[in-house]
Amino acid sequence: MSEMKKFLYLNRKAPYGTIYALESLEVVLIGAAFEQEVSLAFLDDGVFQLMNNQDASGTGMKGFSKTYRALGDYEVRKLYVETESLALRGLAVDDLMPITWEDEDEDYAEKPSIIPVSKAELAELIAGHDVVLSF
Amino acid sequence: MSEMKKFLYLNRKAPYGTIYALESLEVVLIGAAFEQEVSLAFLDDGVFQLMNNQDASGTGMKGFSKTYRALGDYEVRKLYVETESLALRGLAVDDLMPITWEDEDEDYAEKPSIIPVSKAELAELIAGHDVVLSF
Amino acid sequence: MSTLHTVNKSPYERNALKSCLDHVSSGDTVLLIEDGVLAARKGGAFVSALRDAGCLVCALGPDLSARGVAADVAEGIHVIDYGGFVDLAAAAKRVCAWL
Amino acid sequence: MSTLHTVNKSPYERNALKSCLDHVSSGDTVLLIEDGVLAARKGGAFVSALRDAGCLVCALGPDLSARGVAADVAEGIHVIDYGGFVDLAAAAKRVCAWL
Amino acid sequence: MRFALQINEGPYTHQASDTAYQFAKAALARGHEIFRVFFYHDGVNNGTRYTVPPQDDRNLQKLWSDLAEQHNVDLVVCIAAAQRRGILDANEAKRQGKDGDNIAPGFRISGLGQLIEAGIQADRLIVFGD
Amino acid sequence: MRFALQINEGPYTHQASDTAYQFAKAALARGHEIFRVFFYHDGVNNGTRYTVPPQDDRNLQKLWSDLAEQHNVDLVVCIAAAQRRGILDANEAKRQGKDGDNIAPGFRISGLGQLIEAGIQADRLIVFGD
Repeated sequence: MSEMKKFLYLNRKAPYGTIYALESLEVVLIGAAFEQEVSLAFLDDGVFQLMNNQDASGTGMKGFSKTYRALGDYEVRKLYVETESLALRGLAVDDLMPITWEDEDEDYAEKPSIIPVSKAELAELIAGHDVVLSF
Repeated sequence: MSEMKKFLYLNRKAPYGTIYALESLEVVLIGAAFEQEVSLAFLDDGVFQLMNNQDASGTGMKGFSKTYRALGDYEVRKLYVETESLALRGLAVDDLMPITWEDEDEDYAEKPSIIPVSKAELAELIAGHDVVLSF
Repeated sequence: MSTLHTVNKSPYERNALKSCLDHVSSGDTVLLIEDGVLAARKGGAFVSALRDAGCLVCALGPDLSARGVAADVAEGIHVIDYGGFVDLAAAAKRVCAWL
Repeated sequence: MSTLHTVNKSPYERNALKSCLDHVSSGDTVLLIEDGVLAARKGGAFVSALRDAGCLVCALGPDLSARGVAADVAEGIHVIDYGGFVDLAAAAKRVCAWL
Repeated sequence: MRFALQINEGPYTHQASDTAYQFAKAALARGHEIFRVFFYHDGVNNGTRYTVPPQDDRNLQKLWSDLAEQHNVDLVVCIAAAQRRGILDANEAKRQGKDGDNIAPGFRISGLGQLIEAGIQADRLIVFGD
Repeated sequence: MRFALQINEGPYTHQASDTAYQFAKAALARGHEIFRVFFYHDGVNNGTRYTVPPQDDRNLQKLWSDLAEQHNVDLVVCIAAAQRRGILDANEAKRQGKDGDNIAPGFRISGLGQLIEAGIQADRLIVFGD
């Protein structure tokens, strides 16, 4: 398993109504141990996965939004969010959770993990990865 | 169980991609024994359930379109099809299966079960039924 | 004789809300639940369709909170809890789910 | 370096086809499977979007037949079988499913 | 008032079972009756006792089983849907020659007629699905 | 060429498992290898031996089990997804204190790492879902 591959997780679904967001995250966490290059893309309703101030307690379901904030510790540092998807939903990057990673090379400076991209840039991202996992 | 209720089956999904169309039909067949008033409505992708010339053999799945033609024998004689849904999909009533029932009172004359309705008429139908089963 | 319509899908992903709104009668109520509440986020593309629905539009509070949109519900949408859902179902003559 | 995009949803019900077409690169192929083949029915509302896709569009024949639309496929859409699906997947660099 | 509920999706994958459960609890708290919960399509998968959800998560099967016991709610799993999806009680297992069963306490397997009957007997039938 | 398949939905409710099976058969017929089929989300429900589909319908569990036997295909059911949904093998049943198991022949329960490994080892990973 010496080959290095670039994995892209394509997240297009809202959280809680279905389990895909949660179980996608479980793959990301396990996958982080494999030392491949990993990127996450959030588009369409997938952008809702990163909403700030999620509180699922009233529904009886388990909240899992805090896990996104821990992704930096797993060296998952590239969370691409499509700006057209945000705009259609009346959202801006400021409505999303602040997600950061610590850059060891710069005295553990906190850097943002969320990277806004356009549709065209996301199309290029897909074309630049070896494996696309869709959720 | 002496009370007589009007049941409306709301069919909005295409056949084969999911099982809802097939399992909806199974409810209709069982429900026919209960001597309630039964109507079926086909709208949105539900209109594809009634397409003529369905042949599922190449997919490995079981075809079930012939069952719609047998509904008349179960005294299910009202299949409302929304014309706006047909038009958006490039379809006309002629693209659907010929489905008929035999009128005992008119020397077993074959009469069409498919009744084209507009959106507005379908809204009235919903408002005129006691129980709406959605598939 | 009114109907309670439930919509549990995001209007950005599916046609359920549109189809529901095309089939409401006057005096009906539309209740957004599960991912359906995403339509209620202010600034979103479906807020005007809800305003023009011509009937009462409600959204389930616990589902709004889960998705982080409870503080930003568009004007005119009534937020209720599960008890309110029960009351709406009891008050209507029938419940129609747009799945 | 091309991508095979699969779309298995009806474009009338979900936004998967639209989202897919918004993200194809030149040289890619779009393959309609399962309920996705409903987009290929001539006269339908999404035929022009497929024509303007700017890439090869294929549809799975057995799925067209199951849904009674095999005889009415819009011009320009290539009908293939499961073996053809395998060939497309092998020829592309990656497969991206629009679920 | 008498409510009947239909649940079309399995636990965890879709929210349908969660929403139906919260609805049932709220209805009972308001003094209403839950005449029957009918599990159809993948909904039959709510009725397996083999699930082991994560310890910090809700256990939907147990929530339904407890509700049935405490409030005498009739939990009916559709037999035709259950056969396709591998939900069996002891009788069905014997009849089908299977070596075990997986139905959870408080659930019973019966026919689609139970859904129609629920539609007739209840004041309102509410469908929860995908 | 080495293919790996991921199946996200259970049998019968969605066409995903059918399409994946037809793809696998066609790939094998063309001389390709199916390195692994990974069952995730509700896809784990393909791996129960308790299903009894109608006699005139296909038996998806059996089709997969037979394919695994004839072509040495590795059928992996995700353990985390399986626990939520009630799919158990004998080991898991014992570990979780359950009184039986329902895994079908040719299927094995393992971790999500098997999916990542499939993505690394195979030339193409293809996802079938809802």
